[in-house]
Amino acid sequence: MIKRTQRIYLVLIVLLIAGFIINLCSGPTWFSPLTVLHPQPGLQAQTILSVRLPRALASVLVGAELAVAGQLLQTISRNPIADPAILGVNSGANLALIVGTVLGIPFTIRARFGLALVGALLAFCVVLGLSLTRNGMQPLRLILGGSIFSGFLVSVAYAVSLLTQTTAQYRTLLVGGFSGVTYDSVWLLALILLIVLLAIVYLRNSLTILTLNDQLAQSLGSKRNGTRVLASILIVLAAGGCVAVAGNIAFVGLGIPQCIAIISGHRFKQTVGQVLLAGGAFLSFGDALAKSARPPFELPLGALSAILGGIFLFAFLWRKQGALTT
Amino acid sequence: MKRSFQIWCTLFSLLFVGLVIFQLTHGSIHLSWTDIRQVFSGHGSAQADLVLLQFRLPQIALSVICGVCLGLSGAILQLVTENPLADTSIMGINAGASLGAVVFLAISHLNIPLSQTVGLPIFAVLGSLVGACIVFIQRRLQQPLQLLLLGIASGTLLNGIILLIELQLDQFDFDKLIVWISGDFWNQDWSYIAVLGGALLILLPLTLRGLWASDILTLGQQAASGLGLAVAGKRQVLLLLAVLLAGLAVAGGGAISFVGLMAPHIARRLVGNHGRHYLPLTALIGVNLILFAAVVAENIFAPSQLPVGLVVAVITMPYFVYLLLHQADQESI
Amino acid sequence: ADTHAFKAANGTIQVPNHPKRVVAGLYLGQVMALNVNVVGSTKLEMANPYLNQSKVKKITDVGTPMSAEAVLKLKPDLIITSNEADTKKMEKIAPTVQIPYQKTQQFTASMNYFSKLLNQPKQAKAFKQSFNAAAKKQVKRLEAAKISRKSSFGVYEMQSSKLYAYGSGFSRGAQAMLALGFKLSKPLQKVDSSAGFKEISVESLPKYQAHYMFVTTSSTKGQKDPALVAMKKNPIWQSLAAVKANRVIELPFNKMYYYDPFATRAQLKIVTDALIKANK
Amino acid sequence: MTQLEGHDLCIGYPNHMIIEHLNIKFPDHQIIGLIGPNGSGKSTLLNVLSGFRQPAAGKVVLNGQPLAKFKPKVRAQNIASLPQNPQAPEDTLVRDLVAYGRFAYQKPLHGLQTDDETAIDQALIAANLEGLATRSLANLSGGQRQRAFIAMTLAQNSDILLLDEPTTYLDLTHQLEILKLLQELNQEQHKTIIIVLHDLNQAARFCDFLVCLKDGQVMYQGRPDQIFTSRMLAKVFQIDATVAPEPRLGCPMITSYDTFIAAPTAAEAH
Amino acid sequence: MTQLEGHDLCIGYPNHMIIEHLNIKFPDHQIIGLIGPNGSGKSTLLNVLSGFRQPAAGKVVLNGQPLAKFKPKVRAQNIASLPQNPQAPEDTLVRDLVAYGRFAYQKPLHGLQTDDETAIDQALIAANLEGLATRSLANLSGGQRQRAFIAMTLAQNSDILLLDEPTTYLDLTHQLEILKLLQELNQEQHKTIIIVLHDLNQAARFCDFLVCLKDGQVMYQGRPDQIFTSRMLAKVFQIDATVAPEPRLGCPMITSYDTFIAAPTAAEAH
Ligand SMILES: Nc1ncnc2c1ncn2[C@@H]1O[C@H](COP(=O)(O)OP(=O)(O)OP(=O)(O)O)[C@@H](O)[C@H]1O
Ligand SMILES: Nc1ncnc2c1ncn2[C@@H]1O[C@H](COP(=O)(O)OP(=O)(O)OP(=O)(O)O)[C@@H](O)[C@H]1O
Ligand SMILES: [Mg+2]
Ligand SMILES: [Mg+2]
Repeated sequence: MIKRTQRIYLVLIVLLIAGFIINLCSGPTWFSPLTVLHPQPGLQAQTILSVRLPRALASVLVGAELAVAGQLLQTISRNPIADPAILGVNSGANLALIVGTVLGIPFTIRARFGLALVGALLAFCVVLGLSLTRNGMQPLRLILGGSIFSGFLVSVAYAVSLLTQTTAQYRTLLVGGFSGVTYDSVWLLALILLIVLLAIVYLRNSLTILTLNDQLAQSLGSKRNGTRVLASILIVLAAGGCVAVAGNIAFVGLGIPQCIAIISGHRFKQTVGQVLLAGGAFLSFGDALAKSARPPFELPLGALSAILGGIFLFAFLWRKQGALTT
Repeated sequence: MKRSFQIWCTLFSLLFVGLVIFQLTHGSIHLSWTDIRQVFSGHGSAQADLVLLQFRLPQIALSVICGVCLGLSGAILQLVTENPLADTSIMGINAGASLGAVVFLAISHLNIPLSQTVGLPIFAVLGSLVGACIVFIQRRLQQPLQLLLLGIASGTLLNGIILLIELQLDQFDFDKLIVWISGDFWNQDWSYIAVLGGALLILLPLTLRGLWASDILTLGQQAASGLGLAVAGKRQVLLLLAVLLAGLAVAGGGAISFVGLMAPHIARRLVGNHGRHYLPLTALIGVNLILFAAVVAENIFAPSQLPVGLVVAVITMPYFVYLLLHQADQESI
Repeated sequence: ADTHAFKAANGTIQVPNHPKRVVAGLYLGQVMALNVNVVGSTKLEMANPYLNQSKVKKITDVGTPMSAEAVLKLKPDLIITSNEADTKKMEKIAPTVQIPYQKTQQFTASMNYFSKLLNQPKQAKAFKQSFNAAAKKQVKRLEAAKISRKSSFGVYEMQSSKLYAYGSGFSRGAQAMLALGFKLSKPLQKVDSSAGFKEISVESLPKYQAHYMFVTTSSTKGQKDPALVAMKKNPIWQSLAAVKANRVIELPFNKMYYYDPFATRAQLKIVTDALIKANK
Repeated sequence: MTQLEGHDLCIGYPNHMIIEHLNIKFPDHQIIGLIGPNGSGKSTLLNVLSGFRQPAAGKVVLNGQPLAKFKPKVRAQNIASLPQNPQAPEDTLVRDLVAYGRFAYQKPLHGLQTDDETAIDQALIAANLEGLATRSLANLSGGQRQRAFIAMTLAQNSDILLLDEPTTYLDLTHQLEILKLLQELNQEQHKTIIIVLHDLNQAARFCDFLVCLKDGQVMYQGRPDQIFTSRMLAKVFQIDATVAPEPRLGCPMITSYDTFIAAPTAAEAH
Repeated sequence: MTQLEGHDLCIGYPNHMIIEHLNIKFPDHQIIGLIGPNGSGKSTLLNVLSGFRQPAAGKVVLNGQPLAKFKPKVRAQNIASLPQNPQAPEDTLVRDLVAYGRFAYQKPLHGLQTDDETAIDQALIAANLEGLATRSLANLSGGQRQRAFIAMTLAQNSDILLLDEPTTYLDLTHQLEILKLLQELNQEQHKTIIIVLHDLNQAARFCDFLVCLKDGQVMYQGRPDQIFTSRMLAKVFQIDATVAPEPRLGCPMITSYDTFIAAPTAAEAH
């Protein structure tokens, strides 16, 4: 078992490094890895340093954060198909950004992050509130309530943009992607990742125990609600940060933890590291594809990952037909 | 329950009549009773004729068609998935129908020999079938939860594709697409309405037949099978009907979500879980919801209008929240 | 008898020879430039600062999207729109022409098109003359300032932190520049002949650079767009020839967005002023 | 004559077979108890007998004809079955629930006919529920609920009844109530009743015939007084039990049981 | 000294009270059986004792202090409880599951310490699971699963164990296995074990003390040989039962039971 786990880690690390390097190399013009290591001083070096490096870093960070946010959500809701995007976090953040646009707030990364965070937090609180019953969080209610509520938020966001004639902005907001990422965003993402990691190390046992049913977890001495609230804050922080930097990128949060679950099981403590690595690797490959498939234009990463994610979910359900019980 | 069924039916019928009267008389142009009478007796002014016969009545007719289709389709989905929160928008059916419509609009530039009046409903229904293809690939519909998850998966996938098309095919209007996705009565020609109405008239008796004794499904698959119901077949038929009804509704009014969710919910709360009672009421409430949303959509920001689907989403949300909170005490959803 | 056939996107329509009451859901400026009486239009169109405000005040807002009944109330004899859903409804009220955006993007083509529709060749000719006169005046100023009109230009816009390159069809000064005799840079001509705009990455800017670069930003109202500020700090941006030589011209979005004849005529002066300022 | 048999049945889930080449005949007009350890395939077998699942091979034969050939409604007129945890909306009225049992006799889009009404009334009387007919399920106790579901299967007027652990979660009072109702039905209406039970004493007391499954195979079958022995209990359940006649009723009964101190010796087990 | 008591407990759901003004003391180091008809409030009471639900009024007292004052981890060090349907991901290894029992002793940022490992090993040995420690739950039988969960609660090293119908759905073999394990724990480690059981004979055999609930009130409590009588069974369960000593073990046992022909007369019931 230990050997197997180590092998998985090794593969994931190699994938992550490969993804990172390929992301650095790809762009409107392909630089060979050697060029990346020893660029000609001047424009080439500056391109790598000021355009590609922050972008590659951001894609790794966003991938890791979305994936771990998804896993946290799946753990606290005990539902394998929970995804921050399904739970209204993204649509809440989007609505806030639309409102910000309408109000004409200048979109510094901090302002974006603040707006996204507030929107995501409010939306998530509503969905969480809807899913709570006397006996704790009901997974199915969480998913369905979330889907419905985020549909509602999308409606409101569109109504707002329709009435204020800002449909063009609404449209560009829909598309997730990393063009124009700066070091400001990278620092923000890194800070979030640091917070999330520290919190996860602190909470790892409590989170692992949440995979048991409520009564059992309680009897083991876990502070279920406290843990859930903390985890929720982490989710909103991570998802909000990602929306602020990269817009909507569907299904990293759902697909990556599920991939890992198929390989390594559902236990939180044992798999969270793998989820982080895999998320980072996936998105750095995905972004490399988005920016180099049809150079010099950018493919919409948000749509790409939704399609990949949808297909993936299909395959996952297909495989797991018998074993799906919540 | 029978009593309350009769009472609520009467009340909602009255509400319907009230809404129709309001809709007929109000708008940018005010029509009096005499105007309306004159139009119906064939002596109306040209303007009153136009307003009544070309704008207001078609809208009401479409509201009725979409309301009935969406309400019943939602009720069927909730029955088959054994989940009171299922809805056409969750099951990927709306996304499929929208995709069908989007594809049709995209290829309509290629001069295909299909008029929009016929082509669009066909594509929307085909799309909804694609969206619900899971239902047909997935032969063993043993676990309702699986069905639900597959629905969500296909919805996400299709929405991703719609997004991609939205962003890639610049030559046609983003705004036009989003009207589809948020729901609006975009074509109010009588010929179009006749096609939809005809289709509904064909589907309704089939639906009635399909839903007869469907209460037995609420007992669970094993018990239903024990009572002599061919469960798998019944579920397939019902799902197919739900998909066709939803496709029809999307062709008429775009992807209006929430009606399919809310109408059966309200109906069941009012008259209980007996299909004989709540299903007819569901259709009636569906019609009322859409009609009310249409009235609001037209008048609240007049002369600007909102898509009907958006208004439905916004006005039913408080009730939805109330519903979830109210049910918080009970074990089930 | 007093109608003529007009080929629009929704088929061949019998249009009155001398429409007296036009509802223009879009293209308000184009219709007004031909001195035709407009009775109804939409908010966004009526916000156009380049139009004769006293005339605009008399126009009724018919809602976005247009409300059929509000239009009917105005008893129009011609309705102009750009989309199919509107067309479906409006056809029942009065002759309705659906005009796709693409037909109206180039100044001269657009003038000719609308002149045919509204049967106003004289008025069109008059407007073109005034436009050419205005262009000539600005060309003289450019010559006086020794600015060569052989240089290429490009139009760029920042939208929600994403950078777009435009062809000539979406105004932002491009029509004015063309009228002054400048040309789009080669790669942008390609964009122009396809979709008309594309999202590009900062990294590929060197490929899409032009001698003069017009930059607008749509995300903020009158404030500095942080995304634009960030781009300006980018070494790739700073390595562009136009940047080094100060030939990047930033213009306010709400002035450059409009593309009707009045706007284009006014933009002649705006871009000339900017060019002269940039060459100081 | 009604006769339910399984011929060479193979039943399984996608990955593994549970029951292989099982041949079984259920005697008519008796209460037949299906007993056996966890996972021995009792529920699986019952689901196949009721026609809910299809066997991978072999067939169930009813009155000499393969069950698969029956139309669902005709099958339901012959076999009524009740799963382990039957569910219905809480606001269903008892009478409406029982009326569902008539589904197999109704024509589409027709209401209840007079003979349906008669059958419903009789089922309510048989299950002792006349007084509760207009109550909703929400207002019933666990035992009454279970009786209402049994009444529903009675309204099916079938000769065969299949029940899977109908007494789980019920207290002793309610268990007794259900089992006595079944006994009455068997005696008065001569129904064939196949029932899964974990309480072996109850099985021995209320059943006329026991089928003991282990690992998907019939290990013992026969009258309780024939097969309900220490030896059988040792072999099937690995317990060291003393069996003696019940003082009042005379049926066999475990009077004392415990685990074996050591593994059962060959002599004890066979 | 550990002592679990309920003072003037009122427990209920929003619309109705289930238990009103209940005072109860659980004797230490004994196996205490909680019996009573369906809906009498057994599970409700257990959930309040374990701290999962809050009483509407009154308090649970542990070692002289109100339970509500305990921090969750400290409470878990004193009381371990196993709900009726414990669930865990299917891929959890038995040893990992048992290790969860040590949660109450772990500090954040620390892994398992040597005393944790010892406790886990002991729990595995006590539950007879040493051989299965590296198997995942998916590969266990129902009885083994239930034992794994019990081992988890054992690793909590608490003096009090609460179990709600731990034998439902299990066959006789597995029921016996679980109950004997509990008996052993009580005898060797002197744990106080409170257990809900529907099988009254098992309750009488394995419990040192019985608490009989009806309608949210304690109707009888005491040693089985004191309270396990025909009269009690008539009053609480309305059955006409004969109680005699179990031949081998001597504990009281229902040797025969039936419904009363008529309602029990006052003389019989009291
Ligand atoms: N849905 C399923 N998928 C795969 N295997 C299953 C499924 N349901 C049951 N099984 C397996 O089939 C075997 C027989 O199960 P079955 O439910 O028929 O046993 P049973 O005799 O009814 O047991 P119990 O006394 O516990 O009810 C068991 O080994 C079980 O693990
Ligand atoms: N979630 C709930 N909401 C409302 N009432 C409930 C709920 N759960 C239980 N009850 C009611 O509380 C009462 C006591 O239930 P409880 O589960 O404690 O009984 P019990 O003694 O454990 O019964 P059983 O032997 O059937 O397990 C019952 O009348 C039951 O209907
Ligand atoms: Mg079973
Ligand atoms: Mg209980």
